[in-house]
Amino acid sequence: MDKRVRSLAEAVSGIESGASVMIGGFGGSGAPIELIHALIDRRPRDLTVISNNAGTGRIGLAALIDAGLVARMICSFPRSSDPRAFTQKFLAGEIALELVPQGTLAERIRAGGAGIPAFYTPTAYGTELADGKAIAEFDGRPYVRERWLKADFALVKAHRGDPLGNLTYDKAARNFGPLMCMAATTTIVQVSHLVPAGGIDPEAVVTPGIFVDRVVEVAAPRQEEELVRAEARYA
Amino acid sequence: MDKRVRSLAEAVSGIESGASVMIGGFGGSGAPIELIHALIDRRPRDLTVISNNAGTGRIGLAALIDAGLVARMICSFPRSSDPRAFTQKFLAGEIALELVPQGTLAERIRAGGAGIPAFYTPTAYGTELADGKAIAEFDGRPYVRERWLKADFALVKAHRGDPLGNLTYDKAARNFGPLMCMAATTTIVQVSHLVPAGGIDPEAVVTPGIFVDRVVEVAAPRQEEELVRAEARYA
Amino acid sequence: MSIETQPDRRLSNAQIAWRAAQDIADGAYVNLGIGFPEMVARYQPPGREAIFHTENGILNFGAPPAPGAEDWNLINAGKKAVTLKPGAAFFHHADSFAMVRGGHLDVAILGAYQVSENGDLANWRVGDSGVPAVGGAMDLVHGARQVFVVTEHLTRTGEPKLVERCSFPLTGVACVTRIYTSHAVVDIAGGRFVLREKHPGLSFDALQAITGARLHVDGPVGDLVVPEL
Amino acid sequence: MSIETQPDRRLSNAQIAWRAAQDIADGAYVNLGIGFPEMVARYQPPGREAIFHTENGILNFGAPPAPGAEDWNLINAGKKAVTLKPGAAFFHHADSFAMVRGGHLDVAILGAYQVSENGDLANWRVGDSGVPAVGGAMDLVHGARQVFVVTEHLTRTGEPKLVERCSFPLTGVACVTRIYTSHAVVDIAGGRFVLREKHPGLSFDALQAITGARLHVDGPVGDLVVPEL
Repeated sequence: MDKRVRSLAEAVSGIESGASVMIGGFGGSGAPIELIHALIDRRPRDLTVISNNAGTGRIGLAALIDAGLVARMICSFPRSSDPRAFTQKFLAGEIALELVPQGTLAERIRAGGAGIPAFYTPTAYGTELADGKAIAEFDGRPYVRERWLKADFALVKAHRGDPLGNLTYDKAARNFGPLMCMAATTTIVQVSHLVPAGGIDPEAVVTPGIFVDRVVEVAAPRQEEELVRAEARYA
Repeated sequence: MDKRVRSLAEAVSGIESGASVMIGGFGGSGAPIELIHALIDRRPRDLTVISNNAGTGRIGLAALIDAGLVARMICSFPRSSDPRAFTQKFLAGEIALELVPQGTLAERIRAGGAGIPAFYTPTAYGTELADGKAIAEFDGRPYVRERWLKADFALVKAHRGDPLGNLTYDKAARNFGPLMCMAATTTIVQVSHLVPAGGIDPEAVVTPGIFVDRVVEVAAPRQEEELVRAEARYA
Repeated sequence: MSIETQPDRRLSNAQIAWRAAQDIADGAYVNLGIGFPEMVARYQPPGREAIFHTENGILNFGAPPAPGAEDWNLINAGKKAVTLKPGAAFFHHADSFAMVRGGHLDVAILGAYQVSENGDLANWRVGDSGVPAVGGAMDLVHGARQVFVVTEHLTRTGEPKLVERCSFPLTGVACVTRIYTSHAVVDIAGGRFVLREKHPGLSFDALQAITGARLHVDGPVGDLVVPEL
Repeated sequence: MSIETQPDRRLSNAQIAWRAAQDIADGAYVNLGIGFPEMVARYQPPGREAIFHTENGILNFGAPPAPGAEDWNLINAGKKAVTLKPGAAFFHHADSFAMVRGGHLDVAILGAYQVSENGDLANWRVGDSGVPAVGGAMDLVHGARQVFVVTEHLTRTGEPKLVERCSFPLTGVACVTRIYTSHAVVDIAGGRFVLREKHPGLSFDALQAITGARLHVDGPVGDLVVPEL
């Protein structure tokens, strides 16, 4: 059981046009910049991307969008300090948007990973984001029915990882990572520190390896926030 | 913010007759023996107990049942190496049983803690444990609708705890503990090691303190399995 | 009505935040919305310490770090760098919103475009143009035991923000429990605005005149007195 | 029919477990039911290593510890003490059943009272008396990509366990994918029993005679050959 792959290109192999891809991160924390750039290098088209935000600046998810590779975004907050890439495509009608409340987005992804095809939440009841959704009352209170979210691939950034795919994260960069690992057919993780099997305390494992398919070491990963402040560009 | 209480009696104060009580543990691992015995000392009656098993031997949950304090059990596996206490009450018609598949039990408790009033699962479809439950089809496959489970109190055994209620567990004694902490109005935890705030690495916290109301240190907790092998009795 | 131009009759945002902070109990679990609500953290009364939650997976974070000492993996929901207090915890987004939706937060504090007398909140979108973005607001309003709004009493163009019925898209239905404005403290109770405190420089009638729905009185109305900030 | 008394024509439980173990790929995630299915772990072919999951929150556990060295917080779903292999992980019950229900296990192996030709499984209860107990079986049969049953071909009283329709209470509907018995290996395909291997000492007709539903042949039928164990 060895899920290590040797290169970023190998890590993102098999992601073809039309694929759905979950991308971890909340703002810049947890954004798997190197995996995203390796994906851009492949130039798949018509991607559906599921991610909390829709990118910032000219790198990472924003660069993926800017390259015209994303047909549809499912996210909660497509705004950022520099949202040009998404905003331009959206206002030009070149990218579709499914807007999902953040907690519902997280729970739908978890449901996808946990085999729960639908659940009820109070969130968004009575708002336009519940339009067309089934409503049911429990104990006298109305709830909205939401469906699971799954994807063909997940791109996640973790802190430590072992060859079996066990993972830990760095502080608030954890965010959507553990959920997306559960919900994709093929989960691809870049780790800052690759350690041997047994190198992570079993008590400290955040994502058990069963949820992970490929692990690639990116020893000094770039941080989206810092790249944007430096006005970096994918090129 | 100091959730520490000084005694087991204080820890279980307020649990009155008719209360619903979640009790952590899977077999003997994670069974909060000292909290249960303190609860027996209070002699509340007509309790509803939610726990994976229904006790073993003459201590812990089995002793609670043997004392005639439990009117109703919600559990997945009311059998054990020495199931006399529950078996006798059940066959005498003195205790009601709601049998729930183990994964559904775990998910119902999590749903209670997460504000999800109902969800769909493939588990138990077509079996007698789905009798009377709503069925719905998603993507051509039938699913059973299940409701959340909440309780007035949870009794949980953890390994380390701080005054804010942050917790870690010991190996597979984790099991239902983190879920039950989420789903009870008042969560009461016995910890083997009480540490100062900051004594648990924020990355290693399994149950964040927001889910915990009272923490009591039981420095050398007894282990159910060992007590049963020693034929110990609550007295 | 030129109330906006009379600074002595309205609270600054800092003063609104200060007033809201007085109602947060010691040890309360609190989520502060992005922007204006974040100011509430600065004004915790002496001897009280709330525990702050941020949607992106931290409990018990503290003040911003010194400039240059930011760790961009240690941020709040507004993507601002924060620090940790002793006893902090990290968790993933599903656990974070279990805390929110599951009723584990004592208080959520949000901004508003409009609040209606039955507690409906509109705070995420004002029209159909531009890029819509919702974030965690729709979850927060249905999870916390108390949902506070901090807001100017009037829009910049002088329209009431407390209204009979919201005209902007809703964030949540019947969810707000208390409103702290530049002019008053108002509870939502039984589908009505109930005035609890008003700026002492303002008559009830003057306050009613700048409020878009009837203000009810049910018990004493205190003076909204705050320090210079 | 006296097949049960002819040990040369039936496999022992160890041999059934051995045969099932040959179908587990290297690196597969596997959950073994309590009791007989646990034996499968002993017979992993050389060079292959499955990763075992137990419902109570461990991935990658290993053999039992030496007597006296048990840690009763380190147990499997059968409450037996286990050890850890390098790269193990602990998790809570909701995450554990997310692995099960979410389709992350490659194989679940269970015992059976009855299996019907459409793959229904009955393995948790034989009547209305006594204390019912279900555990995780109903979850496991709907989560794993392959659901294997290991079982005697006949009950102790000589009744077929492979039947047209289960008479005992069901654990799951149309969930079993393959059955390893004391006499044969049978797939469930298209709502039919399809014979893949049979004990070489037994004719097809003799096997059909002790099977409660029609055995179909669809491709070659191999000899069920296993080592002495």
